[in-house]
Amino acid sequence: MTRRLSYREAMREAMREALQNDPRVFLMGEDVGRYGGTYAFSKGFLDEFGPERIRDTPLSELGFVGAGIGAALGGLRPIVEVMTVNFSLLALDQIVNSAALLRHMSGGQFPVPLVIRMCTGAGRQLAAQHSHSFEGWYAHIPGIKVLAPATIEDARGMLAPALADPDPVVIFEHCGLFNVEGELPDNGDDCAVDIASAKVRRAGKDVAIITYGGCLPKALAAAETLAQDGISAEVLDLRVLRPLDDAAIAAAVAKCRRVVVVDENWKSGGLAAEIVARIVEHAFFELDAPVARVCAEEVPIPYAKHLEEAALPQPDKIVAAVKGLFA
Amino acid sequence: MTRRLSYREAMREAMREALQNDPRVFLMGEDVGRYGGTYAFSKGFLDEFGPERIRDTPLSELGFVGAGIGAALGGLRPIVEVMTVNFSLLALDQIVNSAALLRHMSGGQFPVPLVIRMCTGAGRQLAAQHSHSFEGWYAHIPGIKVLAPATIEDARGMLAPALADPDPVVIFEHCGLFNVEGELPDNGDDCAVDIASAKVRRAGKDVAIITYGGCLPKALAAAETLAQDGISAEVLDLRVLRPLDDAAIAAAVAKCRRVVVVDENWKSGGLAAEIVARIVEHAFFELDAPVARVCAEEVPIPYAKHLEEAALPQPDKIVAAVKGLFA
Amino acid sequence: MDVEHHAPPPPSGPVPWDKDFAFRLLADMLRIRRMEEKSAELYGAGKIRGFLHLYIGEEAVAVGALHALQPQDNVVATYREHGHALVRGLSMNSIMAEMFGKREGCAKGRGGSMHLFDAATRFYGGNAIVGGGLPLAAGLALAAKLRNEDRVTACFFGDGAVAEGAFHEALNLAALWKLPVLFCCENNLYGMGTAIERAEAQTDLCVKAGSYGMAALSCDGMDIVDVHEKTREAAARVRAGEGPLFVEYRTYRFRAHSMFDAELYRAKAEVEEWKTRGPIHTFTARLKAEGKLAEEEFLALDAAAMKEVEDAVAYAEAGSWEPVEEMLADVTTPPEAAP
Amino acid sequence: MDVEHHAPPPPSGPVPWDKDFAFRLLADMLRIRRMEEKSAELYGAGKIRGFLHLYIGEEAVAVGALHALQPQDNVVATYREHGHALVRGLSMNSIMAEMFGKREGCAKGRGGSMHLFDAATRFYGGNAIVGGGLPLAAGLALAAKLRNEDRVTACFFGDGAVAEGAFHEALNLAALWKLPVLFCCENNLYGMGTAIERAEAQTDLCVKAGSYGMAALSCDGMDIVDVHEKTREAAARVRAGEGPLFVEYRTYRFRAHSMFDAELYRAKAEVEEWKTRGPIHTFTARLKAEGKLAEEEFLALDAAAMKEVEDAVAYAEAGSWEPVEEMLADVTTPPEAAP
Ligand SMILES: Cc1ncc(C[n+]2csc(CCOP(=O)(O)OP(=O)(O)O)c2C)c(N)n1
Ligand SMILES: Cc1ncc(C[n+]2csc(CCOP(=O)(O)OP(=O)(O)O)c2C)c(N)n1
Ligand SMILES: [Mg+2]
Ligand SMILES: [Mg+2]
Repeated sequence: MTRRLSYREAMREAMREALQNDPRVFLMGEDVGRYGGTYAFSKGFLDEFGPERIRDTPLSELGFVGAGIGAALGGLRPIVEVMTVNFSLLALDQIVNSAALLRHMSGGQFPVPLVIRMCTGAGRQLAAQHSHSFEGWYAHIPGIKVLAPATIEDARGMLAPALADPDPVVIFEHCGLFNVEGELPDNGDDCAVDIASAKVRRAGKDVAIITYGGCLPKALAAAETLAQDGISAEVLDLRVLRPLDDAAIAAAVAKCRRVVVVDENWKSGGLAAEIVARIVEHAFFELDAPVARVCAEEVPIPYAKHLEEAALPQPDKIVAAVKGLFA
Repeated sequence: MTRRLSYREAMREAMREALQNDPRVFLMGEDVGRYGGTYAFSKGFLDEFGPERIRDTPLSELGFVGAGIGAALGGLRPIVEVMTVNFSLLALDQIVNSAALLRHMSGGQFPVPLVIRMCTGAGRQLAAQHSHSFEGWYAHIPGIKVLAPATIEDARGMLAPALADPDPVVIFEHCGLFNVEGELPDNGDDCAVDIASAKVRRAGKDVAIITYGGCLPKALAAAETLAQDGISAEVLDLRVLRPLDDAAIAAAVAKCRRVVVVDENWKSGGLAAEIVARIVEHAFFELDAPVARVCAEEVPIPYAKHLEEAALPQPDKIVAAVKGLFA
Repeated sequence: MDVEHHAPPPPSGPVPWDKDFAFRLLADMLRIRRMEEKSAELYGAGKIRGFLHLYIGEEAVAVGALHALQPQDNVVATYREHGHALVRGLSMNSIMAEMFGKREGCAKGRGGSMHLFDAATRFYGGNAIVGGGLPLAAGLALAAKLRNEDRVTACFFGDGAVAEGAFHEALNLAALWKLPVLFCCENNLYGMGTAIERAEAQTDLCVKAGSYGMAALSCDGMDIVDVHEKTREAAARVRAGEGPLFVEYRTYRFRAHSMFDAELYRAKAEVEEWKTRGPIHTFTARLKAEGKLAEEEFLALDAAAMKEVEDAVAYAEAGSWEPVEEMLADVTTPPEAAP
Repeated sequence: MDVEHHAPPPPSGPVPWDKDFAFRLLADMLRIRRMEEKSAELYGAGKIRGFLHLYIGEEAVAVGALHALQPQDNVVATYREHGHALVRGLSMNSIMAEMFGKREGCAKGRGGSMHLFDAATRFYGGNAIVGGGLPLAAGLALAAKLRNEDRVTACFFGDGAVAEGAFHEALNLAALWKLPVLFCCENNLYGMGTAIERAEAQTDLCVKAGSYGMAALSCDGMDIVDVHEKTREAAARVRAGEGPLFVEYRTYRFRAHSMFDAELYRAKAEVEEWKTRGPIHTFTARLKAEGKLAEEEFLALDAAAMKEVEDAVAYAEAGSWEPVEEMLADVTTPPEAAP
């Protein structure tokens, strides 16, 4: 038995469930309440859970993220929604210097059980200031866990374990996925998925395309095209960006011996670089070709559609990168 | 003819020269004036140049960095000192979303000729919140140039070209270098160095150690040790972290065929990962061994001396990494 | 709705301007209104994309305030800035082309609706980070001050921005250093769907300005006369070296926050009440009552505005796309061009 | 120096406390003073490293304020927090061991001087980012409020922090949501080398609190009686549900900002003037004048403090180093321990 729902509905259901099951859970962020959530993720929640638990905040990213950290220290289980990753730069000091460091720096006394959700990515012609992808930066920070649900199942199932995690968890939701629909196994109430492992989304043997989040559909599309040309591509969805699932990466490399890493970060210093570096460290001698990257061009993402498309990873670029490995 | 001076004196001299030569230049930051500069870089400047040009700011990193951007747009050539990279997180939104994007996003109309200097790095037992190294993050941002002077010559010579650059330049000064002394060729007034290329600081042939900033002395020390064991190590100082000098990296790889990359970022997603990824992309088939990284441990840098030392790259770890490539 | 915002009484008293000036301001309000209406339509048609924030209902603010500035002044605006750009002197053609993403746009089509720029008129954008423009404005004013230039920097931002740390830091810097900034707060009572009462512990924003020792004025942002007169006074004080000044414009956004807003957060009746105070028709009515404006004159101004919009759309349609090969230009200065 | 800061007149009036209570507060001031003096010495000897910010001169604030709190309350402090930690109930042993970097320290030696923590006494640190603790405090108070706990969160910070965006955002949130936070501003007139007149356009910090609609009190931070009485009143109001309250303690730092400070930014005479108002000797003098304290009693308290310091140093010396193999523990919860 399965049921069909959108990414948005899946995340919404997950939040609703969390709010119903645990009185310590509350949702806080800009326009989560009266507005119904910037992307309508929390529409109706205010009526259902009231303004104490569905808490509209002023425009104060540093302040309310910090307040979320304090609330977590104080015994609650906040879900803090930062409208988009773009604005999270304003809160980064609190995320790094308080949320991530506190547990260790206090000798283990103060874990911070906080979930921060944010929309990420480009593709909607929102121009340079609203099209960032800083997952690679977040994945650099010891002390936090970073998730990137790319499927309906993960949008539905990652929140519960994230809330159960005693440490801060940052969840990146790519804006291009919100309306994607999919089937969910009808497991009754148990939708939780693991938040430790990467997952093969398509099996293949000639090349491994390693990606996550908003690039997953693009990688799958590229794999389809490649199949028509007789190249069997495996698509590995990282799912968890910190800590990375080294075993899954190594397995994909060992199996396919050729790898393309795809993400939407600017290429230099993006997450893809880390994947390449790890492959080199752990599986260098299993490679039949250099590892290629398909990332965003190193440019402020432009507004005009044709330029935005040109600036971002696309299936045809992935296909070309794969073919380059066989040249 | 040479003369001897410290890194601090070199940077100080460079600032003084810039202030003397160009009335558009001014220095702004926390405690640059009355206090004499947190690290005494600007001691005496207030008397010499007055409070308009040696401008003490309130504790408002986002505000005064943004004001620096505006002042640059308004026709000045600000040197904005952010006391340390740790506090720069508070200003990151302005650096990314204004300084770096403005020129492109405005269709080329608004370049931002701004220099931001900041102290970076660990090693002085300042504990987790005061020991960050985010050069890798800054090197990820299109639209800015990132410099890391590691020698007296560069501390003296990088500021002038940075100020002449029409775009934002971020200069990272590693706190461990300030008291290092060295000889400077006595070129009269012409101390400027290029801000485009990496530089070989020690020639070798068996392994290339690629590094920058505060790790350069450690890499050189490791090279000495290796020499005693019959391994000839080349040490490449990146100097410019964005844009990277691909040709110099490729040359080092081609020459030595074995590479260790050393930096003080946390390993996952640090700048070293980018170096590895580029080597794989451009010089994969010239490698005789996987590229190794020696970076900071993935831990909030602890206060206790023995732990801090254990958390950071050290010559012995570099030596071990090099030897690992020959095993 | 647990908070209500009532519109102020309609503006009254004589319009203290000659016909020519009054017509120019009325014309500018109409130009904005017609451009915005067309933009909404074009958004529906898919010609304009991304986020589109309309200024309808707030026209008196940009028009009244910007006509109080001088050509050498700087302007810093937000993502709701089409009106400001237009009144500041950008051609409607270049604005429309920008929203179409065309190379003929004022940012070559790279910026879109939220990022209009123009060096010639010292229009520094177009900033999509709420509060992001305030520190920039302080810096522009610092440059003007250190260079001894006669130049006021006007910085527009919304009530929502007041909660941001950037507001606090920028106002303090500007006041501390006595910088020639005019902080123009467009208080339309909502930041997206959040009423000011749910965002600000202190809703009297002039009190906040006072906490930086900064002089503050409040005006009826639905009344172009009040807006212009107070801004003129404020700009003169800033120009005279009094330091920064904070002006609150109490206004209202008639349309949704952006094109994605279901407007669940405010009562229809509230919107309707404010609409009866629309800045264009109340000003028109006053001019007519004073015998300064005839209906046919109004219609002519409106027709001219509509014609300008039509031309701008045609211009934008006829525009070209920046070639993909040029996309990377201007990320930084090319090395050969650097000194 | 282009600004001067004169010390207030010496405190006067009767000490409204019984001998026992007065002695406890005096003893705590002495404990801090002796611990700090020793710390400076140990810094010179290389036993304590990193940054060390002494509290000498400001003891009346932490002692007077913290004695107005209850055990269930939360405390958030800065990098100048040895005194707060000690008065809150951390053992001097664990503080000294922490500064030595020993595993027996209150943060296992990982935090050092700037990062003292103690879950048992709800001492949330120790924050080396200026202003960083304020949002945390708002959140702790939010948790207390939502959980219906009788718990005040006291948040200490300096005058320098007031310019930070974090201050603005946190004060607004706390006032908007009526959170039980006591904002304790230790106004020692300098943020590092920057006098408050060069950092704040409005130097009356209580006016700033008012801009969030927040009640504010100012007190003489050199007078432990004033500190304690006002803080007690303030804490009671917060506890009663009045919402947050801002308390300004006007105080002075007798020593350098940290161990690296040449103190070029203030006149020696200014420091000397304030030293005549030292919180320990003025309080001692008052108690003596009232006949509540004999010299030998004072000496006994002081000797006890010195003995405690001596013991703490011995304890720290005898402490152990956290094994390098354990360094990575507690970065995150180990997977097996996670639910
Ligand atoms: C730092 C930041 N946070 C959040 C947003 C999303 N956002 C865009 S506009 C807006 C509301 C701003 O309200 P206000 O300042 O009152 O201006 P108005 O839209 O009413 O003109 C929000 C929340 C943003 N662009 N930047
Ligand atoms: C965000 C940030 N910026 C700068 C610093 C460096 N710094 C440490 S303490 C200090 C002065 C703070 O002054 P104040 O808040 O008045 O506290 P005080 O030291 O006087 O107790 C500065 C500038 C810092 N730690 N954090
Ligand atoms: Mg608004
Ligand atoms: Mg202070």
